[in-house]
Amino acid sequence: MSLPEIASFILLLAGAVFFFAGTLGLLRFPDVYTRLHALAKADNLGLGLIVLGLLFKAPGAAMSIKLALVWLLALAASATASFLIARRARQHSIAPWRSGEHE
Amino acid sequence: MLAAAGLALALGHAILQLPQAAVSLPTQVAGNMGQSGVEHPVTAVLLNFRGYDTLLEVAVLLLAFFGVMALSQTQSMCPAEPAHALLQALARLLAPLMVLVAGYLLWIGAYAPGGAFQAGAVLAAAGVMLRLAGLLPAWAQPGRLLRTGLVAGLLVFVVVALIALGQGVLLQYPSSAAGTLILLIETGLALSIGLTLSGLYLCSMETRA
Amino acid sequence: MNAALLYALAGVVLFAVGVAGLLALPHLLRKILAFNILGSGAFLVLVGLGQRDGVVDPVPQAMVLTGIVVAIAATALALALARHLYERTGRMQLPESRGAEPESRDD
Amino acid sequence: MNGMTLGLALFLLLNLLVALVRVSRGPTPADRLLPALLFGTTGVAILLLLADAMHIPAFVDVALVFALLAAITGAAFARRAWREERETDEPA
Amino acid sequence: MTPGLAFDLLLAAALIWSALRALTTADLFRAVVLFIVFGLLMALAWARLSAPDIALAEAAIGAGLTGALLLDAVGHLRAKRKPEP
Amino acid sequence: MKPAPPLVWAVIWRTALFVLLWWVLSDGRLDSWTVGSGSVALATLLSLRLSPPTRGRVSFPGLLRFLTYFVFQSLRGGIQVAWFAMRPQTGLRPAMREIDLRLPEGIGRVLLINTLNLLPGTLSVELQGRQLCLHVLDEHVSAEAEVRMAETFLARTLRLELEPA
Repeated sequence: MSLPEIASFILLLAGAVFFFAGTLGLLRFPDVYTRLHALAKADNLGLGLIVLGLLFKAPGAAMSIKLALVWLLALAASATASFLIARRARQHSIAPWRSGEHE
Repeated sequence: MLAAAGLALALGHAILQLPQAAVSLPTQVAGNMGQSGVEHPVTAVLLNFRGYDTLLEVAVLLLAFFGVMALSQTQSMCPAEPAHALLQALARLLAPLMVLVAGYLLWIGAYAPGGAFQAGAVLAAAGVMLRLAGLLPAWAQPGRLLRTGLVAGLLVFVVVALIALGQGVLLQYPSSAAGTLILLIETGLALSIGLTLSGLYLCSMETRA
Repeated sequence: MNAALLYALAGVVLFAVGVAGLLALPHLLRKILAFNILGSGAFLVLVGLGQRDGVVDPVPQAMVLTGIVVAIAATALALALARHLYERTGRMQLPESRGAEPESRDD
Repeated sequence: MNGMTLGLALFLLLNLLVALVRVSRGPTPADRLLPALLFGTTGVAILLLLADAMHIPAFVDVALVFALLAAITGAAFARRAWREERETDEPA
Repeated sequence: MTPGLAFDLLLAAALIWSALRALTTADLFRAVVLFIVFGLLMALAWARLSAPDIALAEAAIGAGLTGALLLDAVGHLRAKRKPEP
Repeated sequence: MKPAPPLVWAVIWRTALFVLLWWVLSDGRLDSWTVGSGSVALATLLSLRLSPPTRGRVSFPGLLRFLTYFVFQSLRGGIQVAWFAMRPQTGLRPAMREIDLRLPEGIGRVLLINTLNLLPGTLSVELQGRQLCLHVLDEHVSAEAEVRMAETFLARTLRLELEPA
């Protein structure tokens, strides 16, 4: 395996770890707001790392920018969607969980 | 429940027992690709070899749309609360991108996966997005322009078919002009599929009292 | 076991699940979901069987493509009809299944 | 190398399916929707990995479409579906 | 077992499971979410079947239209629910 | 010389952007421009219709600095959430905070909210007037400092004046 291939693989692996963390957060975190944190941050970082890892293998500049574009679109979508859902949750007066309460 | 399980078992058995097909469709398609005017086999099948399927499909779409429209008019409408500025900003950013991507899918359809259906679906999504952000009015009564757009695909298809009929068989294009004709038809199709699909949503959601 | 055949078999199961749901569930929205699942199963069978010997076949793929668009149009129309019925009668069931137990606690 | 990329895709699919537990656990409708939103990121990642492993660059376009339309489900939910004041909706 | 086959098996099982749950779960909203997930999983299945055309269509329709239509219908039912007589 | 009206500049900039995007999408194939020119024109028209041009201008050094800050911070944000998620005890101490924004109304605030959602420990929940309601993962960390920092970077990028707090 060449050096770029190794670097690419390490990045892909790191991305998968953050996806795992995101899923873990989705299952373990106590309320909808904290789960949205997990979704918006860990998963987007994971996708970013996977895109970065695939950039090493991309055949040309156009493909590389296309991959980056996919990441940017996913960022915009999840940032907006998590705001809209958090806002709606607050309008439905869902109280945020406080430390010390039962998880 | 038991009957469903029995059905699954019987069908599964039938599938596993199925003999190899006598005629190999992939070879036939590959053999005729030269005269189809496009390089992507799925597009060739959709618009050239079996064009009448696609023609009838657009007709079905229009019928469904008229059905939804007829149902939505009998009900009262009330405006929803205005969308948040953030959602509006996202829609303003994404809708032009969706149009661009739809154009891309339309073009790439001649060479690689993509085509009028996918382009139409993405266009429809742009309509849905704009409606959700409150940037697009509801479609109570489609105006003349809208109606023309809706039937554009069908119209272009029929016109091209009639011209071709003058020279031979229904929906068999002369292979020299097939590429251009298919692009023309696909543009009309994408527009009218996009309008119809977003219309299905735009009309059906305005039914709350 | 080849992947195309595996998906074709999954399609058979989905088809059967869809048929059962379409017949057995009284709630109209469920019927619509079941109808879509049935359709997806049939599409999987078509494409999966078409390429079980490993050669990608464009003909079933093109047919499924039209099928998907027709299915979403039918779904939208069915939803509009179901809503209409709901506005008129306050129920989400067909008149003939009124004797069955109502699935009114649907949330 | 292909095997490894496919293996990662498999791992991500597993992640996605485990997250579906949230659909039944809830408790609020928003919690139930979160796994569907995961397709905006995890689904896109799986498609990108598949494009690389199966050598079909068209899957990058599929991923692009996924990412482009990912916001619609969330927006439709927030604007249209979650309307009631009651937030706990366990089946009776 | 190769990772590819494992992926296919898991995906097929997930398709069937989500379809079954969408039809059997008691909560209507849950059913709709599971159906949306089913549609998106179908897009992955088409990708594995080397049918990117269908994957594109399924992704565009599944992410852009089906979800919006069904969520709208659920919201409509909830908003209009009359008290039980 | 009079400065060019914003409409002309907006048309030029947006067309250039969509041309670049089309080039990316079509992988630089020249035969794509028959459809491409039409699509770019449509996209530009729609974009002008949806978001009319304003006088604001983007500062490129500011944008570069903002992007560096953003990438670094979202890395930190992801690691922090992953750390909370993988610890045996999550140790979350969430709280709600209300902060008055200093950025003027408009695109700046929209970008700020989106940025905050990807920054470590903050999730915007509501924006009413200039008051932002923020959900933070750790109540001991000063959310205000994070917001001020992001505001400064954004203001430099968009050449906006910050209002007094």
